[in-house]
Amino acid sequence: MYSEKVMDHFQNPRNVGTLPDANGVGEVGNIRCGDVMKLYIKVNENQVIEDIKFQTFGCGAAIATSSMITEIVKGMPISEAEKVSNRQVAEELDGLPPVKMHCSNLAADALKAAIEDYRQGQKA
Amino acid sequence: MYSEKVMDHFQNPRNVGTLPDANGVGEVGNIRCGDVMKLYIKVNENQVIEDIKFQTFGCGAAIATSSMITEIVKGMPISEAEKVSNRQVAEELDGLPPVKMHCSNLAADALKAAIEDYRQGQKA
Amino acid sequence: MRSIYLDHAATTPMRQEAYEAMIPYLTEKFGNPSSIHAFGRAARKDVDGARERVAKALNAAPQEIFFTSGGTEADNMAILGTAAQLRDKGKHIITSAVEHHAVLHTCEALATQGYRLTMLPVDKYGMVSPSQLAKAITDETILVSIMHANNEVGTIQPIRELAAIAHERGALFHTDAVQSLGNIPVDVADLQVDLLSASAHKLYGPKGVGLLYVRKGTKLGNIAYGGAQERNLRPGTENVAGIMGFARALELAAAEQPETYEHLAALRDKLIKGLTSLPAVSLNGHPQQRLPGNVNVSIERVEGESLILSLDMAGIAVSSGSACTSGSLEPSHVLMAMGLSHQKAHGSLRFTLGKSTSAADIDYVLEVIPGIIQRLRQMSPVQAGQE
Amino acid sequence: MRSIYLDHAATTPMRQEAYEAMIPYLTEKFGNPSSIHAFGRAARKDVDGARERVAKALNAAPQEIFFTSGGTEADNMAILGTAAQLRDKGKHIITSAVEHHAVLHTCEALATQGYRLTMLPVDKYGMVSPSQLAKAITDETILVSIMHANNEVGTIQPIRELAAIAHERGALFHTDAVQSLGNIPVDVADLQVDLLSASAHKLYGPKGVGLLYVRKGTKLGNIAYGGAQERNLRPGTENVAGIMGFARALELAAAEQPETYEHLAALRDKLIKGLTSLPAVSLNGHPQQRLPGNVNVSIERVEGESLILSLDMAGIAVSSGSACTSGSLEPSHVLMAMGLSHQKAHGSLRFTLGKSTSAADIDYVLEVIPGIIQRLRQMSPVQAGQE
Ligand SMILES: Cc1ncc(COP(=O)(O)O)c(C=O)c1O
Ligand SMILES: Cc1ncc(COP(=O)(O)O)c(C=O)c1O
Repeated sequence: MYSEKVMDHFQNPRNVGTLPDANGVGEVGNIRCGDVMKLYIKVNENQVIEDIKFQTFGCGAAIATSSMITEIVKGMPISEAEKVSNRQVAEELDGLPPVKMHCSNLAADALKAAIEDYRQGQKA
Repeated sequence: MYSEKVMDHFQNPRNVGTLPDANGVGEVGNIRCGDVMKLYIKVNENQVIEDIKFQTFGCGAAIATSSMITEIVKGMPISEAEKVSNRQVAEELDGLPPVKMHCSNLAADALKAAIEDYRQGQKA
Repeated sequence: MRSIYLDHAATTPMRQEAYEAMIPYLTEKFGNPSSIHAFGRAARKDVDGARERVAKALNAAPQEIFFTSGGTEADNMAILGTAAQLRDKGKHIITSAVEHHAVLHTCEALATQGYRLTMLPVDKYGMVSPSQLAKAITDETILVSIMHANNEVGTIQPIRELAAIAHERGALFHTDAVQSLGNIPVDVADLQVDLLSASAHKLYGPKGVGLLYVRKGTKLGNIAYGGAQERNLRPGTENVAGIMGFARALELAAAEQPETYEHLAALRDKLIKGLTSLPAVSLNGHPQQRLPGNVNVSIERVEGESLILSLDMAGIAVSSGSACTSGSLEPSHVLMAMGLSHQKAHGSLRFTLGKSTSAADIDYVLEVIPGIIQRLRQMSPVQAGQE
Repeated sequence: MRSIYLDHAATTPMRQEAYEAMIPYLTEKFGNPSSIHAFGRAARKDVDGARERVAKALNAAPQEIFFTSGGTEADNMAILGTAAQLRDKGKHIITSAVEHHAVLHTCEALATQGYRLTMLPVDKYGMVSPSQLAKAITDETILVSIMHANNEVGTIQPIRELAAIAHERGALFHTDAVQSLGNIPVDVADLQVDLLSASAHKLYGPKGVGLLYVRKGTKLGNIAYGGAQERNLRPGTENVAGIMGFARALELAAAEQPETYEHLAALRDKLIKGLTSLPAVSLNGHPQQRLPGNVNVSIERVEGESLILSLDMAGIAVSSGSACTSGSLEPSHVLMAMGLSHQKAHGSLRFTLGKSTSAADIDYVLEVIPGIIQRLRQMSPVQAGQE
């Protein structure tokens, strides 16, 4: 069902937890649908994602995509990071089962929400 | 499917053939339905079936019932022979498969037709 | 690594006796039972013998047993066949909200074809109430279909009482006994049902074969057309090997049922006790009226599929009512009908025990599951108490 | 005593490779393909692999293959499924007078439900004529269902031509390839059919499993409801062992088909020559467009069942189109549609040869049959030439 890479990220998720000094937080999904993802980012003065953590309630795909996106974007400028798509995350994981492509593949949306939250914070 | 007795009568039918000196002949069935039975009887002055032969085009049940009735009624007064029913013939054969009970179980009818033919001949 | 199969409600391993009963029919005894030569007659004789043994196990007559390709086909034949046969008598059908999809989706299909469908609710234990049935039933009701035991939460329905209500109003009563057969007594005379579905692969027999019991005098319309097999009700060359394996598995399951019950219920209770003593873990389904091998719990703040995967990596095979296990967005209709929150439904876990399950297996589950729950909870953004 | 099986159109003995392909799934690999744990994933992977291999053998795509419980179910799904799906487009269905009951009775059932049915006649060889189809087809026609090769007389229909006519008028084309597969080339791209039925037990695979090929883009209504198996079209836990045995049997049958053809056709021609040189014995079916293993003759003045029984006692298993073999009063609808007299239809005998048939078997048949015919003719009151 899942690729080895998905199973690896599910089993050994990278960057799990919260960031007390986060300056951007994004939450997507809905417990009704069985998937909730929360991403915490710390963006530095160079607009680079210096640190990132996630918390996810969800299936194997939800956990693995969350973990994967933290790896992809850690150290990346937010201007680049916000271009990462859900599809790209899935590809980095060597694909996801078709039924999982839409419902559990929300990590890029969570990141966009976190970046948006960061930008709102900067404005204030 | 068929009892051993049916198979025995099918394999070794008793009294097959025609009777050149028959004084009663009965034919029942229809080639459309796949069963034609012809019974030849020789009734003596005591109204006893002295000899009997059959010819049958039909399935195993048709052949076995034909053979069986010749055994049952040979040497029997026609007054008794005409009371033999198709069901009795089937019972003597240790039963017939349900689907065969009506279509291929015509031997008693053939006998009745032969006795009727004999009586008609006597009247003339 | 250990490998512990606790998903017997999904399917069971074939028992050796059933496998051995099939072998001749997968090798030299290959005749078509409809053929009249020796090869065919041998097959016919053995299928007839299997039918007799199966009938005996259910306390039915051989002519009341119709072999099918599984539980799903039996359910479809019962429901669609009754609807077709009795459409002039009435167009109302009653079922429950916790049926297997083979019943539920079939009833829903009829609802799009001019039949009226009442779906009886269940209480928090998944129980259908006879008084609700009595209220819902009308003279237009042609069929009541309520499962004997639920495949997800194991709740056993009061079939005899429900069937009596149906019969009082002249409706037929069907029960899906796919999960109960072999685990609790199933006797058609005792249950007083008109139609009963079963499936071989749930009782240590082969996949792809089942049966519909049809009480003498009950007429069904056809849902498929072809040869005259199974008394014109279920056309197609018989799955002879499957039927032979089914008959062997069923006669053994029926004979061993009391002993199976004892064995499973003891382990079930041990597992329930261990799981529900963990924090925020609660039992789903009826505490007493329950299949002996079924343990269904909700584990708060954790999603079912990730629990399954984690247990799988520890060598334990289980299932869940999580939406993510079915590819839909909605979790189990059974758990939702019982009034569970979305969170509890998504975090449900079903252990179904079988003949080979041992106390050591249960101990192992109870040993590894706390760590798995803890790990996933630490990852979860969901707060305790969140709905 | 010798035992010669010449009824391969009724069913075939399982080949060893197919049996061996099933064993793991009747023993340790028992998982339900819908389960997401390791047991389930292993089963899913193997069923997917089987689907790929089957697709390849038919020159189809894996998503176009739907496993069923046999040829009958596949025929029902194709016909009832098309009718349900396209009822708003039109209600005219065309089939032929020589179809298997799985097609014929299904079409007749639709005829009682407001569909209009045209049954194309056949010529004396059992052939459907494309020009007759062209005349019968209308814009209301939603489905044309014509079998690839006939199970009784072996006549092979011009499927490509017939399908082209159907497509020209926007109708779907279904073919029942249960008898042709393995014996003559069956390539869905070449035949240009939209729907094709097959059954494992006719090609040395297990009973109780078949398939429906559904061309990509063709939508069918459901004829049964339940789980999401087989892409929601055919619910019920998969007969995993059966599917594995089927896939193995089919890929081998497809690979060996040219060689099988040669082997069978030579023996068939030898048997035809020997039988038709006997007095008042005539061949039924097409002299050239004929399955390689099929020999169907009428033996005048003798009834088929008694021929079968007599041959059976000599160790030879065959079948007949006699009414007495089916428990009805009417002999084979196929032979009657071909214009045979009742007598010839009742006196028909079908020999269907298989992989293991040898020239010595044919010699033996030709050695014993004259005596049998003579014995039964001597018993027969029917005159030569009587209709
Ligand atoms: C032409 C044809 N179609 C359909 C069937 C039905 O197949 P099954 O027996 O697998 O249901 C058969 C054989 O019985 C057949 O010969
Ligand atoms: C209660 C119930 N009914 C019906 C079925 C369907 O049986 P099958 O898979 O044999 O079609 C199942 C199992 O899948 C079940 O648990």
